Amino acid sequence: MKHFFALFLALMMAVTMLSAASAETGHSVTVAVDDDSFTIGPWGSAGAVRDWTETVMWTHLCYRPFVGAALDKDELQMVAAKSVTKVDDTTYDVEIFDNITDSQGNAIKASDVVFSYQQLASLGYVSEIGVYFDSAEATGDYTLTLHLKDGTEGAIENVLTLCSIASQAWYEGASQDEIETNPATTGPYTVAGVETASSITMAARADYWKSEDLAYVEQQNADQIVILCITEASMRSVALENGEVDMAEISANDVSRFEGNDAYNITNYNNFMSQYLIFNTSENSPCQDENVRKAIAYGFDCMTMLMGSGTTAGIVSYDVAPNMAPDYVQAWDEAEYFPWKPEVAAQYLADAGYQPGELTIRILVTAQAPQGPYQALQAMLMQSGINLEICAYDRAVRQTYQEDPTAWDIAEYSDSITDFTTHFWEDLFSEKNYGANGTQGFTVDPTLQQLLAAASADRSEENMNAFHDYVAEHCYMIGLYTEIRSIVTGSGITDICLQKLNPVLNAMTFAE
Amino acid sequence: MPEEIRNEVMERQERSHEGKGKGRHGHHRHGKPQDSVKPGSLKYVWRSVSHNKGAVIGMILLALIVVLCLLSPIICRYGYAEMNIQDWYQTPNPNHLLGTDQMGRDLLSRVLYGARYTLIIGITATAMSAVLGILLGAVAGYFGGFVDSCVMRFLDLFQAFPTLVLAMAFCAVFGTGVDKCILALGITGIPGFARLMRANILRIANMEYIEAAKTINCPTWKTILKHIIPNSISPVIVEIAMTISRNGLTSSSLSFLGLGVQAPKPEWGAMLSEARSYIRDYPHMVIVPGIFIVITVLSFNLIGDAFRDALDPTLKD
Amino acid sequence: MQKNNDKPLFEVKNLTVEYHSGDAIIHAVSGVSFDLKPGETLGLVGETGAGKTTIARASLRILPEYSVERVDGEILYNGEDVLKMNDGQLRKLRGEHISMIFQDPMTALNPVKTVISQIAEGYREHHQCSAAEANQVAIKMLEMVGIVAQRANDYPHQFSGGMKQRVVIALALACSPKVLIADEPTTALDVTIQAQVLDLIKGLRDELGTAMILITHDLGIVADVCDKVCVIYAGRIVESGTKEDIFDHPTHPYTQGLFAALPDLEHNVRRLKPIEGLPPDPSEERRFCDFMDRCPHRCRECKGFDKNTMVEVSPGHYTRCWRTEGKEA
Amino acid sequence: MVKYVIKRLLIMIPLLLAVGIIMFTLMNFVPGDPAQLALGSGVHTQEEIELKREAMGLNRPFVVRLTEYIGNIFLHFDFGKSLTSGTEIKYELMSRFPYTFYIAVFSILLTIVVGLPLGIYTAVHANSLGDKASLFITLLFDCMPSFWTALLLVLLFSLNLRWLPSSGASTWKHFVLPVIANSLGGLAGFTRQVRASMLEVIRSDYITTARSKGLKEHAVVYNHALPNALIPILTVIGMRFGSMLGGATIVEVVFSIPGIGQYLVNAISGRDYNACTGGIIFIAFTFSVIMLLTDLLYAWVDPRIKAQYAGASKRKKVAANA
Repeated sequence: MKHFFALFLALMMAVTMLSAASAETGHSVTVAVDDDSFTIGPWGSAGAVRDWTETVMWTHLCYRPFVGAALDKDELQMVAAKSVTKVDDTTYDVEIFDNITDSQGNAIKASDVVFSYQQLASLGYVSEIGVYFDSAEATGDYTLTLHLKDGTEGAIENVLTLCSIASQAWYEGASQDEIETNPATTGPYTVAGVETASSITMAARADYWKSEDLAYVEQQNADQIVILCITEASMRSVALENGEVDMAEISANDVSRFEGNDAYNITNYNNFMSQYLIFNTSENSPCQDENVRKAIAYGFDCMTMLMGSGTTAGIVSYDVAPNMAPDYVQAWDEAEYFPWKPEVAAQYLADAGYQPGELTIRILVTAQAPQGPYQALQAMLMQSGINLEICAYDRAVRQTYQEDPTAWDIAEYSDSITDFTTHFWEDLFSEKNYGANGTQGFTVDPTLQQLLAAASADRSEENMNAFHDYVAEHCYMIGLYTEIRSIVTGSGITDICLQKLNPVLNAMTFAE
Repeated sequence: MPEEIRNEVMERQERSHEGKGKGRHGHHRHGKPQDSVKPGSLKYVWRSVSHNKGAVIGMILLALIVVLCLLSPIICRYGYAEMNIQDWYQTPNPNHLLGTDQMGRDLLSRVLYGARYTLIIGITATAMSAVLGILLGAVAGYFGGFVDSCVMRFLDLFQAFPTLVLAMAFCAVFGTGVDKCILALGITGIPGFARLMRANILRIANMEYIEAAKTINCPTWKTILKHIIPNSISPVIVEIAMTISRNGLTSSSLSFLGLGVQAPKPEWGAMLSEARSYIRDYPHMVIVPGIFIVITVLSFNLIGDAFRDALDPTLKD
Repeated sequence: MQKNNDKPLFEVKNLTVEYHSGDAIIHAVSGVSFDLKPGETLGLVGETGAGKTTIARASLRILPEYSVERVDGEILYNGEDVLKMNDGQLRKLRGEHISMIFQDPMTALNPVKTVISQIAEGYREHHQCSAAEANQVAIKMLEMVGIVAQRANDYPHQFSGGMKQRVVIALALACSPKVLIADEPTTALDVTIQAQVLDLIKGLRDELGTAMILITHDLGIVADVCDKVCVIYAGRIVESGTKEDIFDHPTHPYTQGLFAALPDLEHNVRRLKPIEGLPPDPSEERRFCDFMDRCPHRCRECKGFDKNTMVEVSPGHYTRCWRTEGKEA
Repeated sequence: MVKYVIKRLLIMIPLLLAVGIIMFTLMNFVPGDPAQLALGSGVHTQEEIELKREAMGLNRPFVVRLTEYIGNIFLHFDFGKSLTSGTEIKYELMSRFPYTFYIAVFSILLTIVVGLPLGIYTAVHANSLGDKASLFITLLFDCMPSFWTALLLVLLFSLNLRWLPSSGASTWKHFVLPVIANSLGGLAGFTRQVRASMLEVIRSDYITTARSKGLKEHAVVYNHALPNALIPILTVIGMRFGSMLGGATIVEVVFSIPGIGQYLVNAISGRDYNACTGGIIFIAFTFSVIMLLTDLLYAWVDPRIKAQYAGASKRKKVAANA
């Protein structure tokens, strides 16, 4: 019995070793990523691995090179789509190339594109598709029409760029195992090997259907790309240092080890989530009183708060939204935006009628996030006589408590900006999203909603300023900072072609 | 049948309190004729424990930590949450005896203040699981039959869940924080005590003095409380010491997964997991809480071992 | 057996054994001496805790080292001192020259090994032979002790107490040792089985000519089996001599007390006369005769008597008491 | 014997059923909405969340989902799809189980290879210097939190000495450090249990009988004492191996090995009801199977127990031809 057991184990070991394919000639890149629950099928739930690999493995109609790129300004790059013509606000005709094939030789027709969109809509992985995409039908072998639910700005850009295209015949015939380990990829790379939740090996497709004027996402600079999932931050820097990995996302406090060392290049980029502070203006919280909100706002400094997580890499926000979208008014950055003035804070606290040390404020945060910043905030507010009680909850529990006005006074949250600042504002303030509660901070204020509607209608500087000043004056919410994250690469890689906050792995350039 | 053997063996193994006595004479100390002290009674256990060098070391270490913890507000110049950013990441120096962390907070005061969390969590969680476990075990052992198999199946059920997963699910339900951590550890500790008590009950239940109590129709709950539990308390002491040390470790693993005690409170496990990303540049931030955890858990283990040796005649020579 | 006077096969000279328990020292055996001639049977009689088993285990050096404090004196087997033997010699001695039957058959056999393997193992240790051959010998031994060959592959738990004791005997006599030490072989058995086992032991002893030391507290067994007798009290031999000397002229008060405690068919006595008091505490040093506080005849002379000497009452009959006129029991 | 195994397997079903129902119910009444979590961090409109809930089938009443999910597992052996990633749970568990299995098997082997001889040595030489020293050292490892030992091992072997890779799970080299980290902690407990059961056996009468037969000390300890001490040791090995098959979460997180422990932890924090329940039932199943195997091993080790297994059938046979 014992010998059989040992034999069985040795066999299992041999099988796994073979599957890590040996690198061919040319460049091979090994990348460490902080995510371990990824799926490599055409459509799957969002995650770091999917963000970095979906465009590499699956072709999309178009590609958006930068935040806010617009179709009508023809800033979108055409990938699978040959041309996109607007019929009216909610219908678009799309013509696709006629020579698209996937790695297993299945031809891709308009019907496959329609199938892909319907499949993604039903699975519900990408929220923008769910909100904007209505339906699609093939009007010819290589032509189809897309129908949107409403014509709001940015809708068509989202729909065109967020759905992977796969062959219907292949997808319906493939088993779960095949989809997850050996999919028929339509993008420039195919899957050479997968170990679930541990690594993916992608190899450049010799038979890629497009040869000239390739979009960024269609480059094949590296022959092989290996993605390794290493969730523990310190392990990623160890793997980078002992050469197991060529590129890795390094946590803020480890970056100093690679600075000034010419064996490594560091590329910094803004975290796509920006942090902001919400005040609970409902009647069951002391923050209903504007003086209290202002006392808190002037009672701390964002940069010191960021230093709580052991780094100074971050951009302080001068508005609730980060300075990333085209409609952001640069003037805000010069103006004074809630600096750290303990005496002003003390004055506001007195106006609100509280003795120093009398007021206790509860802040709602996520337990899994680094707790340093909140402890820094707590220490600073204590100097201004405000006691801060940190209520850290498990990610899911925190989301439910966020909707309960009696559970917290202030809350630190984050959101990402995909195209325009007004969309960021709408996420936080628009009554459309919060119904009777008004805004995320339970503020029912009609003028706020008017100013928001005006600003998002035309995005003129005047309206944007009006909304910005109104929010700052009433201190409903204040922007904190946007962390700067860094990707460190070995000396072999010169530029990681950072597009829209995610590196395009196949468009990397190598030092000769 | 085999499960019975497995259960019986498991309790005997962990606590190895082997009442095999074989009718030895009373044990004589220093040649002076002593009233023969019944092995297993507390006085006897205490005398033999105080002879065990390991236990003495353990107790001294523990006392030292508790004293330091109580004196911490006096000896440390800085509050445990007092942040001064300009002297962050300092290695141990005369100003900050054990150095500072990434927020410039004094590690010495944090570690000493933090001692109370590990001790409180360890002790209260163990006390809770001990009380509930003992009652459950006593009831199961004493009544036997249907009640017994129900309780045993329930314990098997508990056994199927890995402890960490159970604690996690628990923290997910009730949220994180010191009290939730105590509840989580307390409940996951119950099966250990229940099995132990049940085994003891089965061993003692058929002793004569239990039948005697029954004959003078003393009520069942009185029999359990006055006769059975006191007599099987000594092996429980071993389990208590061992569980306290195990809880110290589990609570640090919980903090590693982001649950358990939350950040500003300087619980050692949380400090350790928070500082783990600085392990290479500022190792002192990891080593300081680590060493304190090891010392505390070690002293509980040593004391537990001493009690075990004291209680098990076969190990004595 | 007739009294032969060739060289003694097995001799114990001034054996002293002390255990330690915690800090106290237990004087289990103090200065015991006796000898055994080939084919002779010696009975060691005494209450529990008098040190009988310690003497038996000392002679095979299987005392539990974790609790032995000191072992002095000599145990000579064919002139060689067992206490001085190195491991190799000791292993050669055990089983082949001296072997032992243990008191409690329930725990004497390894529960997880078949009966035949435990016997064959002992035989193969001393005779370089194949497993099959050893099994043959084992089966023969089992048949000698009255166990059918088919049951050879059974496990100890499938045998009754009496049958297990038979296996233990077969195991002890597998290599036909010169000296057999039987430590209360029948105490754990009920009376009917006792008689069978005793006859078996006597039969085998006569057939193989083994010398035997029989340890018991049952005077009936001594009368039935032994040639010479030593009465032991608190680790010392208080009276030794041939069976006839001891049974007909018990001189030491303790021996007399033993006989007085026996129910006697002639007199219908309502209550038996027990020996008052309890055996002395072994960890205590006593200057005078150990039996003094329980002896009905204690008097001043007892204090003068040197308890390390023995008085010869008649040739070969010694007693550790100054009173030698030994009146009838 | 076979009848006994069948009986044990039948008993397992209600246990697994109960485990599944409890976990599903527990997870359902835990605060937190899987739909919102699945959408990832950031602000999402109520409408988006509603869409996602429907896609996940969460709008159906709890009882319907419970009976459907548990029914699928026990009737069609279909573990259903994970709420968050949509992949087959059975597929996920099966692809992660080999990693957890490797770690568990090699950790147990390491514990046995080091713990058993150490336990026997400390038992045979009880209270000698070696005994006290080895107990102290293993105790020291026992007291260190496992992620601390894991990190120290990586710094030493992977970074400074560059002998072993730091994380990942592709070649056997990747498994050396995790296995050591995983089994180091339990070594003290195991050695002490081996020591205790050996001590108990070494002082029993049949060992003295074995010595009186003139056997070599080595033979006495390994052929006579060890087989009898095996039962308690087997129990400990069975329990430890069973719980290790539930995944060594901490080691898996530190070394990024995609084991079942990590899958379950992510499932719980992501409120993936199906994955949690499926995972727990799988772990409970493997745990019960290991317990059954340990009980069967008893028979191989101790004839008295084998008799109890066969007892029923033999009695029938005897009755038949009486």
